[in-house]
Amino acid sequence: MTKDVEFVVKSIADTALENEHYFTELDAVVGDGDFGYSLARGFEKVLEKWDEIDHSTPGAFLKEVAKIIMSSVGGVSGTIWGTAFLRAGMTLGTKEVVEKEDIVPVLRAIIEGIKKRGNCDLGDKTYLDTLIPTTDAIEAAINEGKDELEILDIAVQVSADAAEATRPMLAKRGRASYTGERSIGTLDAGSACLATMIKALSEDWRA
Amino acid sequence: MTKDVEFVVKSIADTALENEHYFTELDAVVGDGDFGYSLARGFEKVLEKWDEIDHSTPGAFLKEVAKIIMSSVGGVSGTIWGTAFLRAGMTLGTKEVVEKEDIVPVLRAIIEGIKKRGNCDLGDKTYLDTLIPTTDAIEAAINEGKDELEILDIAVQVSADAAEATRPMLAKRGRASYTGERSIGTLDAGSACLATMIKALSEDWRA
Amino acid sequence: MKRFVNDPKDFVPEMLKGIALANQDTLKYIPEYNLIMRKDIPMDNKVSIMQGSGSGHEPAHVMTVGKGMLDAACPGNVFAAPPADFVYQTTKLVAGPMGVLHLLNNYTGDTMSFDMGQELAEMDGIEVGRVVINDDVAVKDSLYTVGRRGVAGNFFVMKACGAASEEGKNLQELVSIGNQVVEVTRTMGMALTGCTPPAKGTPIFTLADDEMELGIGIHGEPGRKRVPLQPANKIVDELFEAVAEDLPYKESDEVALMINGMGGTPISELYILYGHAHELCEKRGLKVKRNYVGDYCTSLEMMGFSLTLVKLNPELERLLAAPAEIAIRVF
Amino acid sequence: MKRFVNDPKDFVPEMLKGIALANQDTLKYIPEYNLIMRKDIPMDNKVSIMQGSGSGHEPAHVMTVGKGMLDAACPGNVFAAPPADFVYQTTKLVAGPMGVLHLLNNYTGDTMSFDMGQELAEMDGIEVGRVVINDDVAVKDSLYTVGRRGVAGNFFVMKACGAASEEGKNLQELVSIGNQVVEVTRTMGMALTGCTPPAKGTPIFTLADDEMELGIGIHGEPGRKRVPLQPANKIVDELFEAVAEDLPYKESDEVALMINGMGGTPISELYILYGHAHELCEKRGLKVKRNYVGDYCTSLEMMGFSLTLVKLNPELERLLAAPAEIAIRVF
Ligand SMILES: Nc1ncnc2c1ncn2[C@@H]1O[C@H](COP(=O)(O)OP(=O)(O)O)[C@@H](O)[C@H]1O
Ligand SMILES: Nc1ncnc2c1ncn2[C@@H]1O[C@H](COP(=O)(O)OP(=O)(O)O)[C@@H](O)[C@H]1O
Ligand SMILES: [Mg+2]
Ligand SMILES: [Mg+2]
Ligand SMILES: [Mg+2]
Ligand SMILES: [Mg+2]
Repeated sequence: MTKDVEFVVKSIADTALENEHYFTELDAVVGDGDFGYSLARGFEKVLEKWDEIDHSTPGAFLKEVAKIIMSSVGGVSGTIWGTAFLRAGMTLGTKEVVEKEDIVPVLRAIIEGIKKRGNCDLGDKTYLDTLIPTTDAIEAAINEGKDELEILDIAVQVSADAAEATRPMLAKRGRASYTGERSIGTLDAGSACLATMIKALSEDWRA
Repeated sequence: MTKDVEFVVKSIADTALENEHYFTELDAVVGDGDFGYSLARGFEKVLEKWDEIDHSTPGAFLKEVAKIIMSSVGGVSGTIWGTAFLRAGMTLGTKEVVEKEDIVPVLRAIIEGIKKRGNCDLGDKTYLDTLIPTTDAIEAAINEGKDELEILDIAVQVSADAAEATRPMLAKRGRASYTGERSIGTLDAGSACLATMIKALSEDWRA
Repeated sequence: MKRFVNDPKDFVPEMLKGIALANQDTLKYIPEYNLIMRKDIPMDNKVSIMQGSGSGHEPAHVMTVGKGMLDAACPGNVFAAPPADFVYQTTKLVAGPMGVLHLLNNYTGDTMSFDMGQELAEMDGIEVGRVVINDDVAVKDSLYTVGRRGVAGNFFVMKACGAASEEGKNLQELVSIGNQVVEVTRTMGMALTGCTPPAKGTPIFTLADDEMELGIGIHGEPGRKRVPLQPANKIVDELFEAVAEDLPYKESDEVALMINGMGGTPISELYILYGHAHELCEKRGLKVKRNYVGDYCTSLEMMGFSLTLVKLNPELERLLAAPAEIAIRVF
Repeated sequence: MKRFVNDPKDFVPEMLKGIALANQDTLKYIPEYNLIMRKDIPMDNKVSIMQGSGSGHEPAHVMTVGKGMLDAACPGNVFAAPPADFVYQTTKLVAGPMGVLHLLNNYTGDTMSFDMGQELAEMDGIEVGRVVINDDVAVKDSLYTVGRRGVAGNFFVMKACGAASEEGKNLQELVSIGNQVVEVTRTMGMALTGCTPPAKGTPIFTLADDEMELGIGIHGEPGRKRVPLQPANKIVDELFEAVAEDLPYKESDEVALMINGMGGTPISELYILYGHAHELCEKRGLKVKRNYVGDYCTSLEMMGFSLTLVKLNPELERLLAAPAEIAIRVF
């Protein structure tokens, strides 16, 4: 890999801060409008503490990011993102360098963590509806021997389509689920957020 | 007189009911917006109890109207209108019929009553700023031997001008006085109400 | 108008009915006179205390009737003083041998109704005392105006007189206590939005999105100054300065501090305002011995607040701390 | 956004500071964890009770900390559950030998934070019990959804458990009392207007001038039905029917009836709504033994209300009537 885990986390954090307002608006349609604010405050903390974090290995780094998020972001987002970083860190263990082969296992571990913590699955109109198809596509691209930029392009495309595909879904988890039929027709905030982050990551990568 | 005291009270009551909204808007500019509502509820009560009222003499009739107003309308308007009808009734005493010569003494008695009860005088931006010039003009017209329609025309004109002339005044009494300089530029609600009632009376008279 | 009303004409009576239904053991509602009174009044050994004013300021005064505060409240319609006759009738109904104390806020309408009501009651041989509340520093007091308005500071007068009357103080003593409280109480209010009397159906005044109004009264009367919207602390700074300088409240004075919501301000924000006001007191060397945060004297659904300071002495502090049993409670 | 705020990021901390300054003798504020707790906690002979949830529902829960109700509240940001770490840290700080009771409203975010917070606390050897509140009949309860929300009914759980814990009841007993209250408590809410989280700066949803929303939650989540605006009594009819039919509450049941304001509704109107709700209870043969009218669990400055019924038994009635000393008070 030409870019490391820190680069990815930094890109995600920047995107969360830049899109605070957009993410909050997404959440307000059928949720309670705290989504963008929560993520922004959490990743703000991560950037604030960046230099204090243990950077010895990618795994240790991710676990500390997880802790910061869990102790500064509340509710669904705090726990889900905390779980995601924790699972990623645990999967990498004490590895010194992250390689292409690590990507899919890390993503699968994140998916399993979210399923367990969120008691949710594909079709519930959550992060998973974007994360699972995107992971599948990345896995296929890697198997086909695509290079890093090609993989990124595919991830951008698939995640954008997947997020868009949450529109007709009925929300079965989170605050949006209370609105019943009215959740139909709006993007899932979590999914749209993921797609935005992947797109930004792909741009940062090339910059 | 071709019309009696009951006719005048009925006309005033009708006007109060028809202009509830207008009077309230007048009061809202620098006051608290209860003026039209208060008057309307009071005169509504008068009309409701019309048949029960003692109609034996104009004086007795007016005193009962005063009582109804005072027991159903609160605040400045209730007390001022109650005082006005009471003073009018007391001035007429036990007279069986009201004549042209009675008009000015009745109006002067009302003015004195308001001055006393309201601790106010000409220039304070109250009813008096319309009532006093109008009374003066009526007195002059009667002395000049004008007939009743001519007198009415004069009263309509003078009261309209007098009400309009309250605009540049600084309110020194009532809720409007709290707004200080800002009361300048708006009509006094009480004065504009009087002008409206006199105009309507003149129309009813001819109808 | 988006509000919880049926026929606007029934606004006050329906509210009073609700209060009575919620307090059946202790309160009585007499529809003819818009009257809410304690069931156990009049008493032989207690001056009865009543307050009348326009409605729309709830909990003042119809929800502060109860042992230890008011014995009766006779409200008028929204923002309209009660008819003189209601004042008279209420006075008669609550009068016991020790007489009746009239508490009123200094407005022309209220004064006129209470003047007449008192005259009529006195003709019946009822002894009536009066305390006029005028704590609003936003209004210049002068011989040429009707003087300062009574606003949220009325709470302290009700509370102190209510407690003292439970102790058996006589009418003259209560008048004197009430006047003492008025003398050491100062308030100023402001608004972010206007308010809509139900019968009017439209706002009494409107403020642009970036405007606020300082020196507002409790009847939706516009204040004296319309200025650009400011952060919470800046607004508190301005009100505090005006209030604290007026008496003035001086270093090492012991005070009660009230942040009173105007009806549409969430309590979260009232505590934000309180926090800063408390710190300003400390900075000025005032010791906050009692504090009050919530809706005490409102303007319907207006978003706004007022800040009140009361200079305490041990006796007043004791009266303010005494128990009271009124409709407004949490559990 | 016309509101009393400084930097929106400081909304919650500044509110908490205000609460602490107003209650210096009894409460402690720990900024690191957004924590408000009783100064005299933990105690050896008392289970500690804590509640955590998003902010914006004040007085719930940061203003209901005090002897007889909560021992601590750890709120998150506005409408966001507290971070799991705050739940953990708060649990540690209040834990005494008799353990800690977690009260939480049934929302995914709260559940997740409390799950993790509890796990961490239990790893430290702290005994933790839990009562989940889910009184909102507007949400269909089913295996395929996250279930009903916790709304204003949480007040009754806090009050009953708080009173019982002062009597020395143990953790298991408190969990059982809490669950019993949940079982007999039902609520439904509605709104005339949306609300504006300070950090968002714009309303979370908007309603046209002639619209209202039924089945609203306390986080500004839109409800289930948007319908034309109705007179007050008609709205009460609809909420009452939904609530009363749900348990159902049956003839000669003794009940507590709560009309809870959403933050921007004047108390005058809450009493208008109460009056009609009380009459509907009587019509259905329900005996109203306790009543509650005011802001208990709000959505910032939203204009709206909820109606709650609680079926009483003598023991529950006793616990609800017990004294409590919390920030929210009138004098
Ligand atoms: N149970 C769940 N498991 C996983 N993700 C969820 C769950 N519920 C909601 N989400 C995701 O979280 C997003 C909203 O996050 P957030 O606004 O922080 O939640 P809340 O306001 O309900 O606490 C949704 O768009 C959805 O993608
Ligand atoms: N002291 C007073 N004496 C006589 N008239 C007065 C006095 N104060 C106010 N007014 C008149 O009353 C009108 C307002 O009446 P109203 O709205 O009932 O009063 P408020 O709301 O102040 O009780 C004013 O426009 C003015 O003409
Ligand atoms: Mg959300
Ligand atoms: Mg007026
Ligand atoms: Mg008025
Ligand atoms: Mg949330």
